[in-house]
Amino acid sequence: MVDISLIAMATGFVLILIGLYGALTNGNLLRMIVAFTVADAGVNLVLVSVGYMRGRTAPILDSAVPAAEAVARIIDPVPQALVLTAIVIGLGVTALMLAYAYRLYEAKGTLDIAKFSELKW
Amino acid sequence: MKVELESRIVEGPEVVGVEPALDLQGKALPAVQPGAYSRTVTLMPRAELERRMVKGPDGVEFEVEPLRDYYCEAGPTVMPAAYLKIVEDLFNWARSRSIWILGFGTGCGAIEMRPLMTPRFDAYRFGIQWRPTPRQANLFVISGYLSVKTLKRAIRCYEQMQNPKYVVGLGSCTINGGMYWDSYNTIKRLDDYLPVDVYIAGCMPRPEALLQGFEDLKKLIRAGKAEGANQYAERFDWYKANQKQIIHDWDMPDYNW
Amino acid sequence: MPFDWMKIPYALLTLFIVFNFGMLLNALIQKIGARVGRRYGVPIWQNYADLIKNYGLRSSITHGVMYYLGPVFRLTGGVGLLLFVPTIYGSEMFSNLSFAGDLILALYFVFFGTLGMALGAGESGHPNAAIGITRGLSQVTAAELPFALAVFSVALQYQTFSITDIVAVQQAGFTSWTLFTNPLAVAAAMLSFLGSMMRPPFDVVLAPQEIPIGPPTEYHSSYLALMQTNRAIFPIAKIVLYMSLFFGGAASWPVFFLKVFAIYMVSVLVGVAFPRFRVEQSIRWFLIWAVPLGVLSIVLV
Amino acid sequence: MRELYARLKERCALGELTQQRPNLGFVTLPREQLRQALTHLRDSEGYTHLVLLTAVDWLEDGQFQLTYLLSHRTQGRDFGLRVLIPRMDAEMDSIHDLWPTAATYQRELREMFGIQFPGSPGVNDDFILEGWTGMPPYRRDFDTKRFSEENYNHRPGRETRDPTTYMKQQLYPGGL
Amino acid sequence: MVSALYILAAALGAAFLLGLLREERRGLAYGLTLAALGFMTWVSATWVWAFATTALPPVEIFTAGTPPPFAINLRMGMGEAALTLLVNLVGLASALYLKETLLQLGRRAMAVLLIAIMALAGLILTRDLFNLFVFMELMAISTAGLILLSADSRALGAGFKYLIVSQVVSVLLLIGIIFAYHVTGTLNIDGMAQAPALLATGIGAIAAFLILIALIAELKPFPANGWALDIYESAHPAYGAIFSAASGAAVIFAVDKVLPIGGAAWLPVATGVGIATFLFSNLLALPQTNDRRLLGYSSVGQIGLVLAVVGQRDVLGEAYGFIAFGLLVSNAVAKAGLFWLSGTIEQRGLTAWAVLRQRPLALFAFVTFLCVLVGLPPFPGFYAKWELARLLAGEGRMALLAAILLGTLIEAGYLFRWFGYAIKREPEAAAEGPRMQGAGLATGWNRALPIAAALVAAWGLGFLWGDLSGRGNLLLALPLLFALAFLVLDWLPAWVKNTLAIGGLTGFFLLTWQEYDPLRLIFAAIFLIGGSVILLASYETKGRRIGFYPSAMLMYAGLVMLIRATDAFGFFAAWELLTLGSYFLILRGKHSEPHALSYILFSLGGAFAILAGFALAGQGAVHLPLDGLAKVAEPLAPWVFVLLALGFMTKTASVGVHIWLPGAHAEAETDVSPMVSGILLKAGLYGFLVLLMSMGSQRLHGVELTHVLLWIGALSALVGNLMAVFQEDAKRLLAYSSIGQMGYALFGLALMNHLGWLMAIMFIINHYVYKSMLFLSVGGVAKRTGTRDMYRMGGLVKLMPLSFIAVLIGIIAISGVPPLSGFGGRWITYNALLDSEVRLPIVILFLAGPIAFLYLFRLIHTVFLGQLKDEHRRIKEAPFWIVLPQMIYVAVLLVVAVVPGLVLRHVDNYLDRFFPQGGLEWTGTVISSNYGYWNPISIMVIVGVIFATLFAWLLFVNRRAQPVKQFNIVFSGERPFRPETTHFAWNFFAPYRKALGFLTTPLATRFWEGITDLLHNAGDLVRRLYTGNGQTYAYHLLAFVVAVYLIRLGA
Repeated sequence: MVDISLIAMATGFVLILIGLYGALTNGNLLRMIVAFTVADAGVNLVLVSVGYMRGRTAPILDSAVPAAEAVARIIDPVPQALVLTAIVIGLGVTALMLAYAYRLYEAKGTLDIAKFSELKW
Repeated sequence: MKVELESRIVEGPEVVGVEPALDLQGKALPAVQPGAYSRTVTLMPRAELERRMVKGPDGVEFEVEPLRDYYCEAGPTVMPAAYLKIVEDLFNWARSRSIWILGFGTGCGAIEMRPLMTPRFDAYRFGIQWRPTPRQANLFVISGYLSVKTLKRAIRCYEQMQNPKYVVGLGSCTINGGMYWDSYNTIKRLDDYLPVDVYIAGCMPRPEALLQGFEDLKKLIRAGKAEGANQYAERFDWYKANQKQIIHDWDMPDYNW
Repeated sequence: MPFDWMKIPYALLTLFIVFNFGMLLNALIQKIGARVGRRYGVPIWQNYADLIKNYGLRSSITHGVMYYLGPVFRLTGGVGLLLFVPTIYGSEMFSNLSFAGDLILALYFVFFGTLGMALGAGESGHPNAAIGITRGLSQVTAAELPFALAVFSVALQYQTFSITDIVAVQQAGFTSWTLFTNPLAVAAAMLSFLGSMMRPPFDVVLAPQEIPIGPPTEYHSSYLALMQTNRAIFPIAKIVLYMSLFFGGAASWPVFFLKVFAIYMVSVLVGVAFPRFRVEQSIRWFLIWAVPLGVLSIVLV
Repeated sequence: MRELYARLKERCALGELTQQRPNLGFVTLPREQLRQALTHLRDSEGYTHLVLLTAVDWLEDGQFQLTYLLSHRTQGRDFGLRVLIPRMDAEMDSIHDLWPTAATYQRELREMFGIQFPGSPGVNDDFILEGWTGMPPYRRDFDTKRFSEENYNHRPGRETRDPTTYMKQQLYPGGL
Repeated sequence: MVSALYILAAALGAAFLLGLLREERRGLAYGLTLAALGFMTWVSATWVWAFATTALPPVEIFTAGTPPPFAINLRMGMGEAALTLLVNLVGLASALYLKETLLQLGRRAMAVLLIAIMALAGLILTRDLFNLFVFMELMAISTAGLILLSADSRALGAGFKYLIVSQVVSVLLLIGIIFAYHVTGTLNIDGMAQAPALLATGIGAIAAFLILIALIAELKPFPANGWALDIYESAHPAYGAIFSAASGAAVIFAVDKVLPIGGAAWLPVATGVGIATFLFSNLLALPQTNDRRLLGYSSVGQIGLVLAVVGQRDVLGEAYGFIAFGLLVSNAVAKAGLFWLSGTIEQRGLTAWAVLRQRPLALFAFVTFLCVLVGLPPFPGFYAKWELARLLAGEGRMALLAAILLGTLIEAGYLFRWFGYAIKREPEAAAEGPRMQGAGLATGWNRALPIAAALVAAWGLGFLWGDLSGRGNLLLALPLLFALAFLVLDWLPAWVKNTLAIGGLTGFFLLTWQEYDPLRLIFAAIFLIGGSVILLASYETKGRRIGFYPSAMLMYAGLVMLIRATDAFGFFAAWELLTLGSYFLILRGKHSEPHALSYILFSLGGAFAILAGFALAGQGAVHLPLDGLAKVAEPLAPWVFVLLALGFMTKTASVGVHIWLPGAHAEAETDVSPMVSGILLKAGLYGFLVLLMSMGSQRLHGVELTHVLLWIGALSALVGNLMAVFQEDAKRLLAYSSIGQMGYALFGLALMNHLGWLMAIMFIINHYVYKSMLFLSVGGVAKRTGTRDMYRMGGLVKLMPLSFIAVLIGIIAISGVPPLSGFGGRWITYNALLDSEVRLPIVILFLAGPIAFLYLFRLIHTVFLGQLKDEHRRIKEAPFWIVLPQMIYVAVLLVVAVVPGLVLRHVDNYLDRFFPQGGLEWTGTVISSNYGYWNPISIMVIVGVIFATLFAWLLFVNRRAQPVKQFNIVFSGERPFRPETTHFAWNFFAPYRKALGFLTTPLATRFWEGITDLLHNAGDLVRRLYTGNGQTYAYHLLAFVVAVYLIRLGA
């Protein structure tokens, strides 16, 4: 039986590739942002899947998982922490990109990335 | 009348009444002449000899007067012979043995000078040779007719030769105009303009005649009688007046050093 | 070093002999040229008459200081060159002032007169003078090269720059002349000699009809006389150099006269037979024909 | 030559053809058509060389006759165009733009005949006569003898002999 | 000491506080921002001070109270402290610089700025990989925010492109981090580095690859760096400063930290990527016309260079920090300064920087930054480069060294071209009416202050690096200090400075002359006393002559330091100093901009060859005494010889590398031409002397290298002389003649025998004297006539007799005609030739000899003889101060002509040390060799007597001569028309051109032009890669990643 973490990881990578492919092939700013969001999701999925251990529980120390047993019962908490941070950061970046896209559209009335190439060479 | 660019000739519209002219046979030409010449020409000084204002590299303007600034203004002086008679005799001997002719053929007579260099006549054996520059020559052979235009050059060349210097007039044209006696443009008497030592008559004189003429010149030199240069200096004003009488556009200093 | 004052009259004696020899020789050369053209030619004393006449001219002009000094430079160059080279081998009397320097001094002193003359002619302001000088200088750069190479080859051969020493080696006999021991160098030098004698085919510098005799076109009277004096001395002085380096030198005056005459005749013979080269033609001629000989001579020596 | 004349006649109003030699002909034409004819001859007929440009003074008719002589180099033919212009205030169009050498001829004609060529380069510069102010000497109403007598010193005693009689006397003193 | 954590805390806290403030309280907000940045700066400064003064070990900071891997830890060490100080300082200064913008945009912008600085500091401090990622994302976000500070609307696009790239990078980084963590079980960088085996294979290797490539991608490697260039071009210059100086430094430090986890295999990758980036960025910068984009290319390149150095850490050992930091701070200081400067300039073209001419101090800052960037002494980059070269050569990594030097040369090319524009060109926008003072410049104290700070920092760091180098601080060298003092004294009138300068030069000579051996004494005398004599002519210039004295004295300082140098470092430093000084001097000429550029390029190229040569010779040894060159062993020695000789040849302008000289010498000012010709050229000969003295002759592939030099010398003599013949410009003629003369001297040295060297020395002395004299004389004439074209002059002999005498004497001396001193040179030459085995080059030398006559005669004839022109009729003699040195030279030439032994005898004796055979004999007045003899006094007397006698005779015969004027010449019966048409001067040697003109085909010029065109066109072509499309940039990035991966696989 295939490990769920592997499935998750594979899905994650597929998402990343889809995301990157989308970002690299779509000229529309919004589509690119969406594509990057997809890729971000994929990354996050991979992150989580790496930290996953079969049969263990979330690394939340509460009554269900006393601190003393934590090491044996919870999954690796670090990726969890990382993924949380990464999600936050991804959110920030996505928001910033959207803001940029908005202002770019305001400036030129288009969302085509190829139109924003005054700076070159 | 329109003045051409850079032209030194200004033409006026004045109509001159023309007297009845004679043609070459002496017959009177028709009195009423359709299309008589109706222009007069005023001579202007040559542009390059005119005074001009010039700006120096430092921005200061000043006047340049070419005839004064570019030419020596001094006149010719009579040059005394050597103090010692014996030295002057030696010099006269050397002068007579070393006659350097200016290579300037003024007219058709120049063609008779060429044979002198050939084996047939070989003037070199008499100490005669040709120099390309008046500075080094001391004999000026006016070889034939002299047009007014050439006279100007001849005067310059003569004045640029060094004292003592000799002039030989070659052919009838230099004596009385010869076959050009009625020409509007050749001089008739060379000795009005330059001090002539020897005339060689003929039209043309043969090389033998030339050699004979040179021998006569040598005798004059040896005898100390060929003082044309000093004569020119002495009677400079007379010569100059004669020259200027026919050279209307005198465009050089009075004496060309 | 104590100076031997007797050298001065001796040197003047040499000068006197060479001057008269040169005057006569020049006339003789003219006469030979005339005879080639089936003319009678000038009298043998013609040059004296010309010289006296020019000194005796009453008037002269001057264009400025350098113009005035030009002929002085020229004649100083000639006289100096003559006196810096020992004329007669083995004779204390006619070793002149050669104590001042060796072959190289003579080689470079040649230019002294040229330079002064060029400056003097330049100050005359006459364009033909400048044109003549440019031609002369241009030609000299190519014409002197084979000579310089030949001289160097000879110096290499004898391992000395002392003219006396070079002559001494050649005095051993007819076959020890450089002409036979180093023929390539002599050939190069003699070709160069043609170029330096201002005779056809290398006389475009003077070109009387084209640029009325070029550099001296403004010179006359006593200036010209000084230059004529130089014309009697300078070629001889130069030939003395050739004679000493290549043709065994001269141990006595008769040999001297003979050899100088013979060497001079080389340029005359060529001169009467060939028409004039343009400057660039003569430069190419020297570079193509004479320089390789010189190069070979220093490589093979 | 006839063909040439015929061809030229199609373009310009020509006078009669005067054929002096098989390879030399002259024709007179109006002044206005000269340039056209010259251009045609030069560019289409091969008469590329301007041999000379000269003038004849027809004093009695009050006209100058200008002759433009052209040459065909390869065929060895010459063709002259003649133009008559009035003597009074004589003026002619310059053709220095067709043949640069024409400028020199025109300069000479200006000096010797007083014919003006406006626009020709240097046409008013001295050519032979430096400082000449009077009537141009080649005009037939110019009296050269009188000019000479008035302007130059003459050496007295000059005789004029008729060469034929003089030589007869010299060679055959006894008479024939 | 305050914990380093407060750096981050202060920024964060202030950013939060800013959020609490009301929008209107902008002044307060701005004060708060400045305070926070000031505090951060202070903290890092205290740390730097602590590390610098005490042997403090690096301090670890555990954020959660536990050591890693259980918590994030930070580290504060010397490097971290210094870099945070740098980042904070740049941040503070930029905040100051941005005053108007920040006040206008309000607290949010300030908060973003604080966050950006905090992120950079964090990037430097953290030792945790994920934390690193977080800081990088913070940096990205804040960067994207700060880009919007710009008024340039195009910045929006640039920001978005950046975000795209940073998204890709973050994907790569995150995946890498998580798998690295997965493999090693830790996120601590040091922890990972300690488990290299885990990261060497399989997933670990890929993880390490992803981490490193992501970080490297942040460094803007070629070609994945189009986005960065767009940012540089469009962002606010203050942000450009941060982006270049701070971000670059922080990320490169991060890479340096993380690199160990990849293991040693990653070092070559870093080097490769770095050097490729360095080379290509500089290449692509060549065709740039936008100043900020140019700076961007340069920044990218410099970071690439540091990355390459990072990759070489394995061989650099202890010097690693010194080198890497040296390069890093050089770039940081210079770029920050330049970006700030660019903010004061309104137009964007390179020529727009000409407005800086209105502010000498700003101009000084500009040139300082350029020198810092190129790594010229006395700045840190110079020391760093020296050490780098030394160590690289010691390890045999010559290819890398060559690449670095080539890149630097290209960089110097476009930077100095830019400087030339700024000094010489008119600003492009000059069309709109008269220019106002300060037009095109936006200044203010808040802008000036950061620039001034960068300026001070540049010099301070120069001093610091000099101290750290352990080689003697250049900034403490007396000559250099003397030269720099003139910077401070520049407000004085010129004559005061001139007196000071002359006093300084002569004084220094008097103080030190006993320390030199005879050879060096000659050079010292030429440099110092000779320099003083030429400086006499400088009294002629009135006013203050801003910039002249510092430049001139810098050159003299370099020259003096050159002869005083005992080791390779000192020699090289002096070489660069004199090059720099002379470059500024040459640049002062009216039309000298392109020539000065080619001069500095050839000189720097030569200098780099010298650097490489010394490095190769030293084989990594810390100190290389100059005479240590003699000990260099066989396989290396010839290469060292070739490199050094190449370097020196650029200075002596030997054929092939001579093309800079004519323009540079001809276009220089009147008194500068003799300096750069008579004096500066001798530096190259001195180099050759040192080289040949210590290394002797070497064989490479069986070719005797001195023979090659012989040929080069002879060909230089020929080509120089021949080119001189065809010049119309008097000063160009003299300049070409210098090439020829230097050829002679080189030939003499390369003969490698006693007399050959003596000849070279003679040429060195003579050339100094007569070339200085001629340049002054011609300069004086040019000053009076207002032209340098000889055909426009003529007939000046009567009006300028003294100048004429100088030229006359000079000509006789050069041409070697007895009795003047030139003859001695020829005499020795012939004897030297006879002494040697050389044959064929002699032919060329002999051919060159008489050609000198041609140009010399042309010089004197067309200027002084012939026909005087209308407009020159009232010309006066050259000014007194220009004539005075000429007369001194005339006297010297006459004295040397009569008693050459005065100098030569000592040199002759001294040379016995090197060549015991073949010296000269000095008996009484006679000088004799093995082959001949020569008596200068006799010659002088004999020639004098003959001349005087004949002159007297002529005077007697010719006493009645009539002086005439210039048109009284026989002119074939005609009268000269005008002087212009009578003066034969133009194309003077037309027949010679017909015969030998083909030899003057400018092959060398074509060759070098071909190379520069090739570089330029290549740069122009390659930069089309950057299409401006953000997506393309992402492709570039992926392609870069894949390419590096494949290369890694292949390796």
